[in-house]
Amino acid sequence: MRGGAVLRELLASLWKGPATVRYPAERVPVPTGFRGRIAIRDDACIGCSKCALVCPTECIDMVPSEREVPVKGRTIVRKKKPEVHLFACIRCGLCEEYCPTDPKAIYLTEAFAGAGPDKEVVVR
Amino acid sequence: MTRSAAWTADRVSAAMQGLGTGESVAANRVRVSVPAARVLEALARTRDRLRCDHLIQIATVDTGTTFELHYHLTGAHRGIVSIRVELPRDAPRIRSAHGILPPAALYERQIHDLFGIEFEGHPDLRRLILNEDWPESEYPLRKDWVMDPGKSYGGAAKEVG
Amino acid sequence: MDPLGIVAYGLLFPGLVFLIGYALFFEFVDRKLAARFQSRVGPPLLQPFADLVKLLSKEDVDTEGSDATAIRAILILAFAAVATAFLYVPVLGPSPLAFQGDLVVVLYLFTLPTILLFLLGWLSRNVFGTIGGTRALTQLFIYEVPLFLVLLGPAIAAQSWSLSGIAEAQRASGWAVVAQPIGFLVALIGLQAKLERAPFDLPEADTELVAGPWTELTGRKLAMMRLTMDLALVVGSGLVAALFLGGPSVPWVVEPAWLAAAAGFAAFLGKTLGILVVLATIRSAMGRIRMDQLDAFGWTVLTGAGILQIGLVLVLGGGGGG
Amino acid sequence: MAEIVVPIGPQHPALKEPVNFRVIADGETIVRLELDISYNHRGIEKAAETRDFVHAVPLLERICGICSHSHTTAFVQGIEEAMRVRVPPRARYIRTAVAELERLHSHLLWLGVAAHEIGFNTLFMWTWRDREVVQDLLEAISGNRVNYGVNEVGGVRVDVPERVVARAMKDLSFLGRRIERYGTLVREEPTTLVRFRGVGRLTPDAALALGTVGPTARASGVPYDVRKDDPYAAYDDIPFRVVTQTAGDVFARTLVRIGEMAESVGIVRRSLLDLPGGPLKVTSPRVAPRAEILSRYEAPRGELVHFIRTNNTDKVERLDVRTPTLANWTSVVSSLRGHPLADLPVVVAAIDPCLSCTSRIAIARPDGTGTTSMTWDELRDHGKRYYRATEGL
Repeated sequence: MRGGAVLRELLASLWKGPATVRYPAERVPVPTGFRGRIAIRDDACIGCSKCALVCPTECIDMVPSEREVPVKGRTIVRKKKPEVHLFACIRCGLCEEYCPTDPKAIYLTEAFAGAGPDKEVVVR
Repeated sequence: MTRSAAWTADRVSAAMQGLGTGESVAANRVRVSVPAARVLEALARTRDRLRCDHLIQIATVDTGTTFELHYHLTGAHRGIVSIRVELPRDAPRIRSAHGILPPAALYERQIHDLFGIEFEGHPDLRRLILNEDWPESEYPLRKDWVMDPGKSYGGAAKEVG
Repeated sequence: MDPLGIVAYGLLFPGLVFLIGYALFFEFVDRKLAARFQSRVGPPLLQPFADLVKLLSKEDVDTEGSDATAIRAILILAFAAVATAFLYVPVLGPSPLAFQGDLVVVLYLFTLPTILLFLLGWLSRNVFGTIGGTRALTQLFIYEVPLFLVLLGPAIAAQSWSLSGIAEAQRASGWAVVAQPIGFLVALIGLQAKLERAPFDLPEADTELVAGPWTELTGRKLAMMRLTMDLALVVGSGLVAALFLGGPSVPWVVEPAWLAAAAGFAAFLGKTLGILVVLATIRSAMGRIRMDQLDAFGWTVLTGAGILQIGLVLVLGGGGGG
Repeated sequence: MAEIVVPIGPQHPALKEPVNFRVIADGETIVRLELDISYNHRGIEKAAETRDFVHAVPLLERICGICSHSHTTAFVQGIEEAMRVRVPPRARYIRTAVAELERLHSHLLWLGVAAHEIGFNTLFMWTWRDREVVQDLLEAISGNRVNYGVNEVGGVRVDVPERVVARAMKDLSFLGRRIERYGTLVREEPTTLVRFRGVGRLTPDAALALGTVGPTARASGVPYDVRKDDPYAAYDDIPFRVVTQTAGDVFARTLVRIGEMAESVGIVRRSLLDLPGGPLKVTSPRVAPRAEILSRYEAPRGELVHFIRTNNTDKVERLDVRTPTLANWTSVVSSLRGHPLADLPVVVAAIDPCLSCTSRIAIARPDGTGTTSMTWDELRDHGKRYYRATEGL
């Protein structure tokens, strides 16, 4: 019958049941390497402001912040640290890529949900 | 279909006798600079003698002193011919190529809107890209164009606060 | 039946209240089935009721310059037509209001909403409404002939013009669908076209005409029209069930009267839901055809099959049945 | 019926993107069509001139949501050509894999939208359900479903480890089966056949004359495909077939796109299995020498062109982007003449317009007396006279 394929497909979909992921009850498994919400490791940051320079949307501001941090075996006193306007961040990951520290002082977590009421939220 | 090795500068120069000489600018691309007044002739020759039936793009460059129009064409031979034309910055004018290459009408409308280059013989050079209330004779893609704070450029007013 | 009983029959049980409830349930089954065919979850049971209530509470906008009173009158008329048609559809057993010729009344009342939909589109002074309305009318002319032709088949076979009578006759002569399979198929397709469901949803083709005649309907008006269309779905499947599947009758004899009525009612529910499942499957399996294609399909295939079926009935049936 | 003007769009249930048609219809048949598309012109070309190459890539990625990888690949390949930078083979293979995955989900999206245009919403739901598999795979590879951020000048930023390749193979075989099923579905389903076949027909020379590109042109038998004509990334090393049809109608374009999807599955599988070792990128100079590059790319909708002019700085002097949909608009407007209104969404959807890629307008006016074929100029002059008369320009 000409419409056979359609009918078979209809019944298959009926049999398999809905493909909907009923968020938030069910969650889509987030793959590793997913570029989610940004986070800052204050103790690792050496204040070089590379992240602020590379950010395409310029949503990273360097704010004054004195702190002793280890750099190649020595400890130095850094002068500033990054602050990110969360809702201007497009999660491109360039800041993490250009950050010279290890472990990374600024990195994207795998936090999937990103909505929030306050547009001016700043991540420190 | 490897890259068309046969596509050499002198084949193009032969076809463009008296208009300009072909110079190879990439593995499969030859550029010919022709006087603006004879651009239609150059395009017609490209289409007929060099069998280019597909207009890839009309690129526009504002070099600060002049406007450059680059007509890129290709055909079944997979080679690319770029016809380069220079226009003076004050009243830039050129014949519209829509007669030879119909899609040119579309690209010319965009160039007219953003660069202010006049295309003589174009049937319908009405506003194309910019919003209806964009001030007349302001061409944003020109290097020397600066946003005049006094004027409104249409669209939603800047979000307050 | 004493007058009080008639009123109760009309208003309460197999009448208005039951009809509206059953229509909403029909809409639920239709949407849920279509959803599950499309790997979607689909609405909860009470969603159609919730939609109705929500629409009733929404603002009722009258388009400027349109004849608001006429539009309201049309809506009420359409709703009333379909509701009255249901009175003659046998639900428990033969309908107490049945009379010779109620089949013609049901068919007439059943056609009214489509013509009113055209008027609705025309009066709404909206370009989409006008085009949608004219499409509804053109579509009406196309499927009306084959549909009525085919619906008369069982009537001829059963030698009766009463819907309940025809249903009863099939108790003895067996379901008309056995003798008239083509008629049954054409009836289903015609019903799908009458209710403007895919592949025949041309009047309110959302991809071009926004919502056709429905475009300007809001709030209570939209609620009323949607409910009317749901009622029409119930009445339509009840009609086809009565004519081709023997209506509310069960093949074997059931002794006590009340049990017979209950069995009849169960049969009515089963058959109408069966028809609904078929209609919902068609709706999910098809795209929308164009007006000229509907024209071609309608006049050649549908009408041809209808005439063939009637010819067969006249020749084979030979006034037998009964 | 007098000629009536049916406004369709810019906000319209059929077209998910801001395009406005002023359709002048005589009863049901379309007499004339005026199309206005420039509703979301964002001045990306102007903005690109003020950004260095690192910042330009995220900007260009957002020209279009469905073909974001196309724009960044075309751009970085142009800059790499200007800087004479040799991108390592592993990067070229990953770029090809992501490019074909993008074509896959773009065509699946299109198949669903085309089905929706004719009211066949079930196919829309099925195709978009299966498209999630491609999106999730892209998310696993690049970390994001839409703006993959795979490209940068000199190579790629993401690697495809062994476990992702294994997962990809599983997904690809599932997708292969699904695409094959859609092939039969489209050929068998009566209403799709009836609504697609013979609609919006475009002859080969009309396709060429009107400058159509991509599947729209290939469905009319014009075998142009930048992946073969001007190979980039790893298309030289990976065998694949350019899918063409001859009928040139919406149905032929459907078959071309389904065929291309099958080819894409093959290319992605090949490019991931033969993924060469080695670095992901080379450090490239900050500044690009004075150069003029015409970077071409076969986007899902057709030939995408980035004309890049660099002038010994870290920014482009000029970036002129010609998107595939711009090239296809001319053919839509002229092939819609004489069609019933119901076909407008289908024919428009058939070129798979990507409005965010383009913002252009085209006007075509037949003189309405019969369907004599008018030369392009007559058609335009008629329009000008009529336009001036009615709009009192």
